[in-house]
This record gives sequence, structure tokens and C-alpha cells, in this order.
Amino acid sequence: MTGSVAELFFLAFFGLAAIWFGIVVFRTHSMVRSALALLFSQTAIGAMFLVMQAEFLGVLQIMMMATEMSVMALFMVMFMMDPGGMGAMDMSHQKRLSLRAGGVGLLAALAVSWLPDWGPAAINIPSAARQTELLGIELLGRSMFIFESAGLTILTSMIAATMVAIAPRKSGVTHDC
Amino acid sequence: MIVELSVALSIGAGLFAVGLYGALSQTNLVMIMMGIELILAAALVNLVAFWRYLHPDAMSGQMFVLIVMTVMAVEMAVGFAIAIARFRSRGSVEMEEARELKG
Amino acid sequence: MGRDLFFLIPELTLAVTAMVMLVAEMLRLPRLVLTLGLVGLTTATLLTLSVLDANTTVFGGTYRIDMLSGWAKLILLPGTALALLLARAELAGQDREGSVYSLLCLITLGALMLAGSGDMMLLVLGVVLTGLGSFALVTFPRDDAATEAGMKYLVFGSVAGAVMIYGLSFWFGGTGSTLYSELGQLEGRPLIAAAGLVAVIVGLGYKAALVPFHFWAPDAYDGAPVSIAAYLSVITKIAAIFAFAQVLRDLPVSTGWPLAIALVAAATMTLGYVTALVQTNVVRLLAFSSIAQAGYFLLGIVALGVSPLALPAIIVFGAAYVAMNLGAFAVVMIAGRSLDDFAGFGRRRPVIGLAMVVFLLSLTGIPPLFGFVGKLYLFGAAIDAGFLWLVVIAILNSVLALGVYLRIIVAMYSRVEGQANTAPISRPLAVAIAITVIVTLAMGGFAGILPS
Amino acid sequence: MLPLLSIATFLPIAGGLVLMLRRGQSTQAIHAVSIGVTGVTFLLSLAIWAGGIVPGGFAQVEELAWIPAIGASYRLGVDGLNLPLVLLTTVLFFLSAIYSARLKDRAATFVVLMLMLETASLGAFMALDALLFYVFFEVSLVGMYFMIAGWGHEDRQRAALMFFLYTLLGSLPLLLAILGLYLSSGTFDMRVWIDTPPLTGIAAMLALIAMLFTFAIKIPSFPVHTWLPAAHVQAPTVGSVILAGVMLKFGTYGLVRFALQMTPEAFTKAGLVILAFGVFSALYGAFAALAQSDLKKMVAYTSVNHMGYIVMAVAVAALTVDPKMRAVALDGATLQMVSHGLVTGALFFLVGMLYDRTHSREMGDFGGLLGGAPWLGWAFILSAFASLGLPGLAHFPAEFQIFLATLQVQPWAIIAILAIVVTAGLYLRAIARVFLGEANEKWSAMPDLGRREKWVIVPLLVLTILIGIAPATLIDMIHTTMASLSF
Amino acid sequence: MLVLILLAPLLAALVIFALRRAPEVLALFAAALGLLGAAGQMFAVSSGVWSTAVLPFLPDMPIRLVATPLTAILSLVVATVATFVLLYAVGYMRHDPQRVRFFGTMLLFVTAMQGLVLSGDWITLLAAWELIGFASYLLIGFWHDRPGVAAAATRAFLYTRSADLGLYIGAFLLIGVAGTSEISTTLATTGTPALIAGLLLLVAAMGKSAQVPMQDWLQRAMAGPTPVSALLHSATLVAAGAILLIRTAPMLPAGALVVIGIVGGVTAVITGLIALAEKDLKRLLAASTSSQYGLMLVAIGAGAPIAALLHLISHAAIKSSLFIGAGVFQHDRDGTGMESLAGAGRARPGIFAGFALSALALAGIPPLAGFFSKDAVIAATLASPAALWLVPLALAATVLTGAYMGRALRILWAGAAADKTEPAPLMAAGLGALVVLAAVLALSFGPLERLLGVDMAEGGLLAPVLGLSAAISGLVLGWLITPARLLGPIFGFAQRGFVMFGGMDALVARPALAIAAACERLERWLYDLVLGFGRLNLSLGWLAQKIDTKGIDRPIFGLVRRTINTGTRARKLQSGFIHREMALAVIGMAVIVAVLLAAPLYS
Repeated sequence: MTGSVAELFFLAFFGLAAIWFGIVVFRTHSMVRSALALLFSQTAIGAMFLVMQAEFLGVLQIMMMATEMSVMALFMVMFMMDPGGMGAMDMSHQKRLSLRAGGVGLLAALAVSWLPDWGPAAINIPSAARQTELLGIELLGRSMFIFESAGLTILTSMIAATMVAIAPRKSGVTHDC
Repeated sequence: MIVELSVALSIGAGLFAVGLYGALSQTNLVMIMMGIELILAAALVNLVAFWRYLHPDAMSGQMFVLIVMTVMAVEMAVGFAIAIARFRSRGSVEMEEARELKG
Repeated sequence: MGRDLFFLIPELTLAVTAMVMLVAEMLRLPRLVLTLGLVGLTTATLLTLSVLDANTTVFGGTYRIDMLSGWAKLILLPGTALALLLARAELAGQDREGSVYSLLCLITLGALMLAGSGDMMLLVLGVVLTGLGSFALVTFPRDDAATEAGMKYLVFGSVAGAVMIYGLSFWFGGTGSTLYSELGQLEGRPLIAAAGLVAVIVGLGYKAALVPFHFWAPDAYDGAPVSIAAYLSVITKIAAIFAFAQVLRDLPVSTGWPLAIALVAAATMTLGYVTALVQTNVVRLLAFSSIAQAGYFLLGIVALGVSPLALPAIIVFGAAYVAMNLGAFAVVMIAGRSLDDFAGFGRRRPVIGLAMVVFLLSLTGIPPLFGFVGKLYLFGAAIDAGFLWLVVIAILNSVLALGVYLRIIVAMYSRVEGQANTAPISRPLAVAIAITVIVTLAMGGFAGILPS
Repeated sequence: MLPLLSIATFLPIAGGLVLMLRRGQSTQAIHAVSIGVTGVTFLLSLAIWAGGIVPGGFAQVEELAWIPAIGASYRLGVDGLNLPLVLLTTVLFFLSAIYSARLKDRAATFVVLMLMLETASLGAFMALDALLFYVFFEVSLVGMYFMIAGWGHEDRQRAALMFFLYTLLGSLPLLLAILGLYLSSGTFDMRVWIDTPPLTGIAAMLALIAMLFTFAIKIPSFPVHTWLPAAHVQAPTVGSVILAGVMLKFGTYGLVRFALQMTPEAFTKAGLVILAFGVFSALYGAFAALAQSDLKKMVAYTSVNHMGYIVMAVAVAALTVDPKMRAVALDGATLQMVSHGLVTGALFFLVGMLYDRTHSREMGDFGGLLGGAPWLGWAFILSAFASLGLPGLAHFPAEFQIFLATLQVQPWAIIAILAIVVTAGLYLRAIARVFLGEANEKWSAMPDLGRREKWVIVPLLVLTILIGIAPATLIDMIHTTMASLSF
Repeated sequence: MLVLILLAPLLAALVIFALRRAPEVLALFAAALGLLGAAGQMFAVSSGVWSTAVLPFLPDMPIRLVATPLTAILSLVVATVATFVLLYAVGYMRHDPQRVRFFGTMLLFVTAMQGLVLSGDWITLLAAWELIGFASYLLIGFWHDRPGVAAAATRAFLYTRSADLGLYIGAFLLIGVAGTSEISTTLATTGTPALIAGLLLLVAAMGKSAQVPMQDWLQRAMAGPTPVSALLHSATLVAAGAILLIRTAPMLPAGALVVIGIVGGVTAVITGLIALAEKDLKRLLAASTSSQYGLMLVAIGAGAPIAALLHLISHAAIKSSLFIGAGVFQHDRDGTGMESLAGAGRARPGIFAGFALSALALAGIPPLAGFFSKDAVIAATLASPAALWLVPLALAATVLTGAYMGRALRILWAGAAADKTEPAPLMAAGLGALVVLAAVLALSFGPLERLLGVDMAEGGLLAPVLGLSAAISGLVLGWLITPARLLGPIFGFAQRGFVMFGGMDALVARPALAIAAACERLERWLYDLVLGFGRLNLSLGWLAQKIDTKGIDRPIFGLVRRTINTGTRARKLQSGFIHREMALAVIGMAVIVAVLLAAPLYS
């Protein structure tokens, strides 16, 4: 099963890359670099999806994350006192506790990942085209309500974001009730 | 024991741990949101792995991935909106400064 | 499909209402937005009656039309209407007032999704939808306090949501499905069940403000407008509790969730009231009180599947809680946020003062008020399920609760010489208080119309 | 047939609602309404009495679905245990309404509270549904809290709080017990629980302990009685009268109705302990009263003593196997409840009247008042002697039966009879200090009872004497029920 | 008849209270009516018609009034004495503004006493017994605004009530054993219950009849008006004790009888000594009352209740006339101290003659009534199995009776008749009638014995001789020798009423008050304890500081402080730092995970 070995290798490779860039996100002192690291991490994950033959999802992930991270980088520049990281300031606190929490989380997650018997592996995977077709059926059938709900969620987030982000008018007329 | 699944899940676990660490340790709202993104990414990895190696016929797995991606996006949107509002009000999005409300 | 849509009429009505409200908001007609919202919510409530007796699922089991979701509509829709009235009283004339109303309706839609969810994806979307809307509402005043509250709420909520999603992914791995109804497969696979369960406890626990995921609540309520705090303390909390019930109904008991929930319940009640004892800000006091009340809800959750009283208990207490907590917050809008503002309040405004007494006594659980009926069901369910110790803790906490609420009552009737405040109370507020007080008073006697 | 029981129960609160809705009336009109409503309620209770009772069950039952989902209904009915208490309640509230007719401080609210308390009391006594009973029980608590907190004396807030906490903490175990009974029977119908006690064994014992805790606080029995003197001293006169005259009876009524009738086995097992508590309470109350120099506090402590006798009687009834003695004990206990209501009510009224005039309750401040205020003095003397159990007055037949049964069943417990000497001593001392001896110049201008006050006191004294010399009418009714109790 | 006897005084009392005028006429009318009724009933009974009246009271325990020879005789005695005392009282109370209350209460008193003697069941007896106590409380405390009166009344009631416990328990015991409250049935009780009940009844009788050691209250009870004393000592309150024992005598077993006899004998002697040492005429008479009732108890103890009854009857007439006489002198001299009364008899020779006649009758000089009744008592002691104890005691009491009466007569006669006083015809009439009774009552003894169906054992000459010699020697001693010399070392002791160990006050009252104080301390402690909980719930933020500033340092507040501290500490968890709070949430999550993983252990 050479295919399987290759799959395993690439899976591990992109996975480790994702984790590595994830770590970099919090290790660098530059916001912009953090954003870029996150972008690489997410792209690596997208690559993992491709390795796992979920092509639609992989492409979607890479595209979405690219746009998202560029927006994020923009915000970095806006909101950071020192976006370039020149002052080498520390942007973290309670590191030890957080490390421990992360460690415990890691152990717990690994335990849940390894210890249970996940059952037999699946052999046949639908082809990419079939997947998309099935996803469409799923989307318009059983999951239609969920899909619509997701739409509502996006709508809500749009209204919420605009309501909060747009500066209030300076009229300052308030009625006391 | 499926090796690939284990590897994928371990990578998910790693991403989760890093994300958790980030969410807890960062002082800046935007950085915390990056941590959240990583946790969600971990969930994505898990979901795709489960779909791929255990339940390839259950398209709800892929559906779930789509939903989670949506969640990532909208959370970013609202998060940044709130960050803007905060920045406008206080000139900073440092969490350390946000402790007027307590007790 | 047509059949499915018929069962979704209330939700669809609400969704359409929200869209129409948005349009009206774009026209900058806040009064119209409000009217539309009230009309839509009322219509949706009435339409609910047609599907109340149904016990089915739609869209392949992803959404449940059962007693819980039916009553959730009957409780949350009018509750939202009341919250609209409160918000109108507080925010009238402010910029983007209409957005608040439409957001409230959209969040309620998310709450209904939670309460009827039969699928993990819907659970995730419900949590996120209600969460995002809530973050924005809390931040609405955009001053220091509000943005701080919103930021904290956002961080806490997003992290909790993300952890929940990560945990839920294991349930998908374990069952190969995102439906709750498949959770029975986890029997005998404790690790997987526990992973998802912890995730659900985190996600919904944060939503319902259960200890130890309650930290955001006092700050968020404090920073937010009072009417928004009232809404958040009621609608999303109840939705989360109902969602809890939907999930745990299908989870095998052997995973040990009842004890875990019971412990959370005990901690929630106790910590909520103990901390409320030393609060001097009434909004924070009510925040901690609503944390404690969430603990009482869990008495019904632990009895799920064992006691036939469990579901009615959650529903009845939910209805009671909406009325009394909204009412209490409404009075806070009149009196002020500080405990000092309440000194002599009962003498300045005897009628509103009396209403506040009714709300607080109902929150304490004094019969024949509605809150008592709810607690009665809850205690009964928990005893039935063998959680006598938890009920004893709940009862001890009721005494603590008395201390908490009596502090307000005592302050209200202390002799502070002050001018009788004759400023008229705005009409929406008066209507809201009247409705809540009537419900709180009368439903004790007409509890018969509640579900069995 | 009119639903007399419901009308009697809800008429007072309906009157209260009318007063609440039509604000801004003159004080006189308010009191006229209150006297009228309580008076009509009293007449209604007489009509209920005329309706009669039946042996071995409840009469004049009224039933209405309330929460069908959990088997809770609105059920009222009377038997020989609660009908005397209903009569007592309506009498005392009627007289309280007359007494408070001069009150001007927030009269409307006070009257509404009083009427609410009457509804709660009547409802609690007549309820045949445990949930309904609990509801009325708690409502009375709230009403009394506000009455003490709003119209009490100097330290009223604290006393009110103490009262509230104590009794609320006390009533929650009752809720547990009620739930326990409900869950094992599927209904809240007290008749079902009485006919076939649903709990057995350890569950019954736990339920009994919970109920005893509740009722011991309400009765109040040593050592959970300390709220009583505090509450009484601070409460307004009408509050004290209602509290001592009516609300303490919830405890003893519950002791018989709930503890004894619904968990008879467990009660019999715990009988000796309960008896010991009763005996100790009776003695302790008497001695504690002896130590008081505050008249009101003294009267309050004698309640502990008198209610202790009732606890004894109920315990004795549970312990005996002789149905005749059981009937004697329970007859005595029930009659004692009525007597205590009348006599202690009169005493609190009188102490209140004295306080109205002098703003003091301290025995040492007085002396020789009998000369200047013979009505007040003689009324007090008569009530005091009634309270210490003089034959021909209300307490005698009751205490006679209680002690008679006690000696037959548990001879050692007769030691409680010592308390009748102690109460005699303390009342005589109080009379001697306050009313006898050389007249204190300070009070030489003190007026005697006015017409309104006589209207309050004289009926109570007449009833006290009537029950003392001819208890038969009342006790025959009580006996009808008690003799047909089955265990 | 039964009803008439009771209702006449009762209704009259109510009418008097209601009308508030003409109390004298109504009282006398009622008393006469009552007397008529009693006489009629006596007649009926003597012709063999016994009657019973039943009134409903408690279930299965109605009120029962019975007319048997014994009760009819006693009723007649009560009615007679009451009538004449009331006659006297009309004069005595002529100027008192509170006449209405006086006569009303007196009539109630008579009603209660009639109820007692006629009672056919224990409840009635008990009720009447207590009501007598109540009425006497009111009467002793009649002049309530005078110093010391309230205390005297209180003491009288408390003493008798304490002893009443015996009657209560005894009655409960008898009712329980017999299953009915009817006295005649319960008298069939035998064995241990009878012994216990007998002793308990003795306790009650000791209290009412002022027997040692509960004799003290009677002398203090002189605080009331004289007619009250006259009635109280002769045929009502004090007599009740003896009447109780006489009525229950058929039930009393030998053991109880011995105790009764000894108690009576000891009382007769000790109170005789007290009487001899008294400095006050009325108090002397009071002590003498105790002594005479002691003699009656001796008779009962000797197994001859009929002798006790005879002595009770003659004593009723004698003692009421003595008191009435003393009351006249008291009116004259405004006091009853021996010094102030010196020579009072000379001023009113008529009254003194009556007084002297009664005194001699009490001492037991033939042919007055007292001689015969005392003779019967001594004869009974001689025939008793416990004669060894009882005879000396009875004789000593007789000597003492003579002695103190002799002393009283001498003092009344010896001084100078200072003033001439206005005539008191009504008082004299009452006195006269009673003295006549005291003198000639003996004539009725024979018929009475026949009526009761008892034949007094003829004790030969021994009893009369012993009695008479004792009486005469007593009289002579009393007339000639002052009590201080007569009594020698015990004089002072007797004067203080033989108070031992601080008397009842120290033995009963003070311990009772000490218990009360202890209860009060416990009460405070409990109150603080509960208040602690109360405060805990009122724990406004300022409370902790308030506790500190006020410096209240009681352990209970520790608990309060702890809870508030808990609240404050819990509040600190809400640090405002979202990252800390999230860390706490993560820790909580870990705990939940632990609980869930432990699930197999408990589910």
C-alpha cells in the first residue's frame, strides 16, 4: 500500500507544519508575522484536507483562510501599538498556567484520540466529483434547515458587526425613559 | 488502530493545545482570536479525519466542516467589529486594560 | 418537505419578521421596527399553538418539533416581545435602535434552534448565532464599560464555543453521524462520550452561565444596557438549558453525566448566591442570582429520562423564570443599578415596589407565585430521580436566596426621606411590568395549563 | 349549594383587592370594609359550622382541578380538627379588624395584609391538598413578615427577618416531605394520604423528621422557638394576636394532620422522643416566661408552654393503643388549640391596649392599675387565670384531657403538670406587679378601655368562659372526628 | 334542688355584677334561697330520695352533681354558714365602695363550694376545687391597693395550686383505673393505685387545709376582709381538704390512713404552738384553723371519717363565729394585734360573750358542740390501730387549743375598755346565729350519724374524760401563763411559724426562679445563635465592619464572618481579568472530566 505510506507521510508533514506555524503565531513578537504564520498554518491544514481526499474542503479552506488572514493582518496594523514587533514587547501573560492548560489539553485530546477503539477503517472513498454531488444532496436534503440556519447566522453576524463597528452618530440625542 | 487516523487526530490535538495556550496567554484580543482559530482548525482536522477514515459515507461530516468554517468566518467578523468599537473607545484592545467590571 | 415546512411555521414567521424589520431599519423607522417585531412575535406565538401537540422531527431528525421546542416557542417568543418593550423603554431614540430589535429577534431565532436542535451542527450554529448577536448587543452603547463587557463576553464565548466544537468532533467520530439520536452508540465508550459531553457542558454551560463558565455573565450584564442584560439572562439561558435537555435525553446515563451535572448544579447555586450576597450593584446581584437560578434548572436536567416530571419541570420553571427575571430587571431600569438607589424605593413608588417584591419573592420560591410552582416541579423531579442530596442543597440555597433578595426588599422599605418620584414611567415599561407581574402572580393558580 | 368554604376563604382577599384597586379612600372607609369583610367571613364560618361534619372523613368538600399534570387540585373540606380552628380564625380576625380600626399609618396596606393573612389562614386550615396547604402556609409567612416589618416596634426589621428566615427554613423540609409523599402516591390529595399512608419504613421516618422540623418551628417547640418572643415583642398587636392565635396553630394542626395522620407508623416509633420534646417545651416555656419582666414576652413564652401540651397530647395519642385514650388526647389537643387562640389573643390585645396607653410593657413600670382601669385589669386577670388553666375557663377542659391521657399512657410525662404551677406563679406575679398594689402616680390619668376595645375584649372573654363551662358543643364535634380516626 | 343550691348564688352573683346595685339584698336573698334549697334537699335525702344531675361537659365525662346524705349535710353546712356570714358582712362592709364586687365574689365563692361538696365526678370536684382557690384569691386580694395584700393573695393561690397537682394526678389515676370519672365508682379502687391516689389526694388536702408544711399561706391570708376569713376558714376553702378526704375515705387503704393521721396530728400540734405564740388575733385564729383541720385528718387517719365530719361541722360554726367576733373587735380598734385588742371585749360584752362561748366550744367544753365532736375524734384515735401515735398528738392538740383560746379570751378581757362604740346589729345578728349553732349543733349529731348509717363506737368514758381534762388544763394554762413562759425555748421558733430551711420560699420559689433564670440564659444564647444566622442573611457589605466596630466578640459571629468571607472570596474569583477567569473555567472543566471519567466507579 504505497499510496497509504505516501498519504501518511504527507499527512504528517503538513500536520507538523500546521502545528509549527501555530506555535510561531504565539512566539513571534510581530503581529504581522503572527498573522502570516496563522495563514501558513491554515494553508497547511488545507493541504492536509487535500491529502485526505477532501478536495472541495481543502480548496475552500485555503481560499477562505487567505482572505481572512489578509483582513487580519490589516487589523493588526490598525490595532497594535507595535505592529512590526520592533520593540520586542511581550504580548502574553500567565504563560506558565497557559502552558500547563495547553499541556493538559494536549494530553486529554491525545488520550481521546488514541485510547478508544475507533472501529474498522473505511476502505472506499467516494471520488471528488461524487463527494461534491453527495454534499449537494446532503445540503439540499437533510441539512437544508442547518444550511439555512448558517445563512441566518451569517446575516446576524453582518448586522451585529455593522451595528457595533459603525461609529454612533454624534448627535447624542438620548431620550430618558 | 488506524495509523493515519491517529496521526491526524494527534495533529488536531496539537493544534488544539496550541490554540488553548494562545487563548489563555495572549493579552491582545486579536491574538486571542488567532488562538480560537487554531482550536477551530483542530476541530476541522478531526472532522475531516473522521470522515475520511471512519465514515466516508456520512456527508454530514463534510457538512459539519462547512459549518465550522462558517463559524470561523463569522466569529472573526464580529470579533473585529467589537475590536473596532473597543479601539474607538479606548484606543487599545488589550485585555489587561479591561478590568473596570469585576467583583 | 411541505410537511416539514408546516411544522416550521413559527420559526419561518419569525425569520420573515426579522427580515422585514431589517428593511424597516434601513428606512430608519425604529417605531415601525418595534411594531413589526411585536406583531411578528405575537403571530409566531399564536401559530405555535397549532404545532404544540406535535411530537415529531423535521429534516431527517435535525430539528425536533416536540414538547420542549413547542414550549420553548411559547416561552421565548413572548419573552422576546417583553424584552423588546424593555429595550424600547431604554434605548428609544438612540442610533441604530432598530438594529437592536431585529438582532433580538434573530437571536431568539437562534435560541429556538438551540431549544429544538436534534443535530450537533444546529447546536453549534445556535450557540454561535445567539453568541454573536449577544456580543454585539452588549457592546451596543459602545462606551468603555460596554466595549469591555463585549470584549470579555466575546473572548469567553468564542473560546467556549471553539472548545465545544472540537469536543463535538469526537462524537461525530464515534457515531458517524451528527444526530443526537445516534448518541446511543456511545454506550460503553466512555472516553468518546466524555469528550463530547465536556464540550457540551462547556459550550452550553457558558451560554447558560453555569459555574465555572459563568464569569462573563456579571460583567456582560453590568456593561450592557439593563434591557439587554434582562434579555440575555433569560432567553439565551433558557435556550441553552433546553438544548442541554435535548442532548442529554439521548446520551446514555452510563456515561455518568447526571452526577457531573448535579455537581455543576450544586456549585452553580451555591456560588451564585454566596457571591450575590456581597454585591452592591443590583444588576450584578441579579446576574449572580440568575447564575444561581440556572443551577436550579439543572435539577430538572439530572432527572431527565428517569422522572416524568423532568421535562415539565424545566418548562414550567423556564416560563416562571422569564416572567420574574424580566420583571425584576424592568424594575431595575426604573430604580437604578445601585442598591442605594433602592433605598426607600418601595415608599416612593408603591405599586412598582410591590411588583418588585412579587418578583423577588417569586425568585426566592415563595408560593403561590410562579417561581414556586417551577421549583416544586424541579424538586419533585430531582427527588424522583434519587438526587435528594441535591434538593437539600437547593433548599439550603433557597434560604441563602432569601438573604440575597431580602436585601433589596429591606432596602426598598427602609425609611429614607426623599421626594416621591412622580416622573411617569414610559408606557412600554409599564406594560412589560404589568404583564410579568400578572403572569408571576396568576400562573401559580393556573399552573394547570402547563404541560404534563 | 354555595361553595361556602371557598367563599369564606377568598372573601377577605377579595375585599383586600377592592381596597387596593380603589386607592385614596378615607381611613374610616377602609376600616369599615375590613370590619365588614371579616364580619361576613365570621358569619360564613358559622354557616359552615351549621353545615356540620361527618365522622371518619371530610365534609362539605369542594374540589376543582388546579394542576392536573401532577395531581394537584384545589380541594377544601372540614372535619372536627380544622373546623374549630376555622371558627377561631374568623373570630380573631374579626376582632383584630375592630381593634385596628383606629390605625392611621398606611391603613389600607395594613388592612390588605390582614385580609390576606385571613385568607391564608383559612386556606391552610381547610386545604385538603398538600400543595394548596403549603401555598397558604407560605403566603401567611410573607404577610406576617410585612406586617411585622412595616408596623412593628423599634427593632422590627431584625425580628421580621428572623421570623421569616426561621419559618422559611422550617417550611422547606415540609416541602420535601410533601414531595416525598406525592412521589410515592402520585397525588397531592391529603385524603388519600390519610386513608392509606403512602410511605413506610425509613422513608416515612425521614418524611416525619422533615415535617416535625417544620411544625416544631411553627408551634414553636424547644429549641427552635426563639423566633417567637423576638417576633412577638416587635410585632404590632394585631400581628401578635394573629401570630399567636392563629398561625401557631398551623404547627399543631400540621402535627396532627400531616405528621400523625400521614406517617402514623413512624410517628408511633418516634412518639417517645416527641413526647419528651413536648414535655420539655412545656416546662421550659413556663420557666422562661417566669424569667421575663416584659409582659408581651412573658405571654409569648407561655405560648411555648401551652403549645408544648399539645405536642404532648399528640405524642400520647400516637403512643397509646387504647382508642378511647387516643380520642381523649386528641380532643384535648384540638380544644387546647382553640382555647390558646382565644386566651392568648385576649392577652395580647390587652397588653397592646396597655402599651397604647403607656408605651411600656415592662412590669416594673406599672402598679395598682386595677383601681384606675378596672375593665383592663379585670379582663387581664380573667384572661390570665384562663391561661393558667382555671376551671370554668377555656384551657381547663383541654388541659384536663391532655393530662388525663398523658398519665394513662406515659405516667412519667405527667411531670409537665408542674408547669401549671409555674404559669400560675408567673401570671399572679404579673397581675400583682401591674394591677395590684399601690397605684403608680404616673398612670393615674390613664383611661380605661374604650367602647371599641370592649367590643374586642368582651367577646373573647365570653367565649373563654363559654368554652370553659360548656365545651360540649365544640368538643362533641371534635370528638366525632377524633373517635373515628383509624390508624 | 341541686340546681337551686348552685344557681341561686351564681345567678345572684351575675345579677349583682350586671346591675351593680343593691348587692346586699340580692346576696342575702340568694343565700337564703340556697339555704332553703339545701334544707329541702336535706329533707329529701333524709327521706330516702337521692338525686343526681348530669350536665354535658367532655365526651363520656359529663358534669355530675349528686345528693347523698354526706353531700347534703355538707351542702347544708355550707349554705348555713354562708348565709350568716353574709348577714354579718352586710354590716361589716357597709361603708366599702366596692361592695358590689365583694358580694358578687362571695356568692361565686359559695357557688364553687357548693359545687365541690355536691360534685359527683372528679372533673366537677377538681373544677370547683380550683374555683374556690380562685375566688379566695380574689377575696383575699379584695383590698388590692393595700400593701402586702397582693402578695398574700398570690401566696394563697400558689400554695394551694401547687398542692392541687396532687388532686389532678390522683384524679387522673383514679379515672384511668376505673374508666369513668364518677367518684362513687372510683372509690372501689383498691391496691397500689388506691394507695398512690390516696397519698396524692392527701397532698392536695394538705395544701387546701393548710397542713404542715404548707400551713404558712393561711395565716397570711388574713389580709382579706373578715367575712372572707370567716367563710374561708369555716366551711369553704380550708374545709375542702378535709371534705375531700372524708369523701374518699372508703377508698383509702391502711397505709394512706396512717400517713394522713400523722400529718394531721403533727399539724394539729405544730400549728397549735404557732397559734399560742401568735401576736395577732386573726392570725391566731388562722393557725388554730390549721390545727383543727389537723385533728380532722387525725380522725380520718384513725378510720373514723364521721368523727372528722362532725368536727368539721362544729368547727364551721365555731370558727365562723370566732372570726366574726374578731372582726367586730377589729372594726372597733382598727387592727387585730393583741396589744391593740386588749380589753376590746369589755367594750362589747355581748359580742365578747358570743366570742367566748365559741372559744369554749372550740376548746371542747361541754355541752357545746366542740366537746362532742372532739370527743368523737379522741374516741376514734383510741380505737385506731395507730393509737400509739395519734392519741398523744390529739391530746396535745386539745391542750394547745385550750391554751391559745384561753390566752385570747384573757387578752380581750384583761385590758381597759377605752371607748364605747356604736351598735352593729347586723353583725351581731350574724354572730348570734352562728354562736347559737356552735352551742347547740351537738343535738344534730345523733340524727346525722343515723342518716349516714354509721354508728359511732361508744368509747366509754375514757375519751370524754381525757378530752375534757386536756381542754380545761389548756384553758387554765392559757389564761394564767404567758406563751413565752409556756413554750420556753421554742417560743421564738413558733412565732416565726416554724420556718425551716428558709421555708417554702427557699425550698420552692427560689429554685423555681433559678430555673427560670437559667432558661433565660439559655434563651439568650439560643437567640444569639439564631440571630447570627439572621445577620448572616442580612449580611450587607457593611456588616463585617459593623461587627468589628461594635466589638461584639462572640463565637457565633465567627460563623457569620466566615460566610461573608466566603462571599467576598467568591467575589474575588470574579477578578475582571478574563484570562484568569478562563483559566478557572479550564480547571473546572478538568474537574468535570475527572468526574466523568470516574463514572464507572459509581454508576
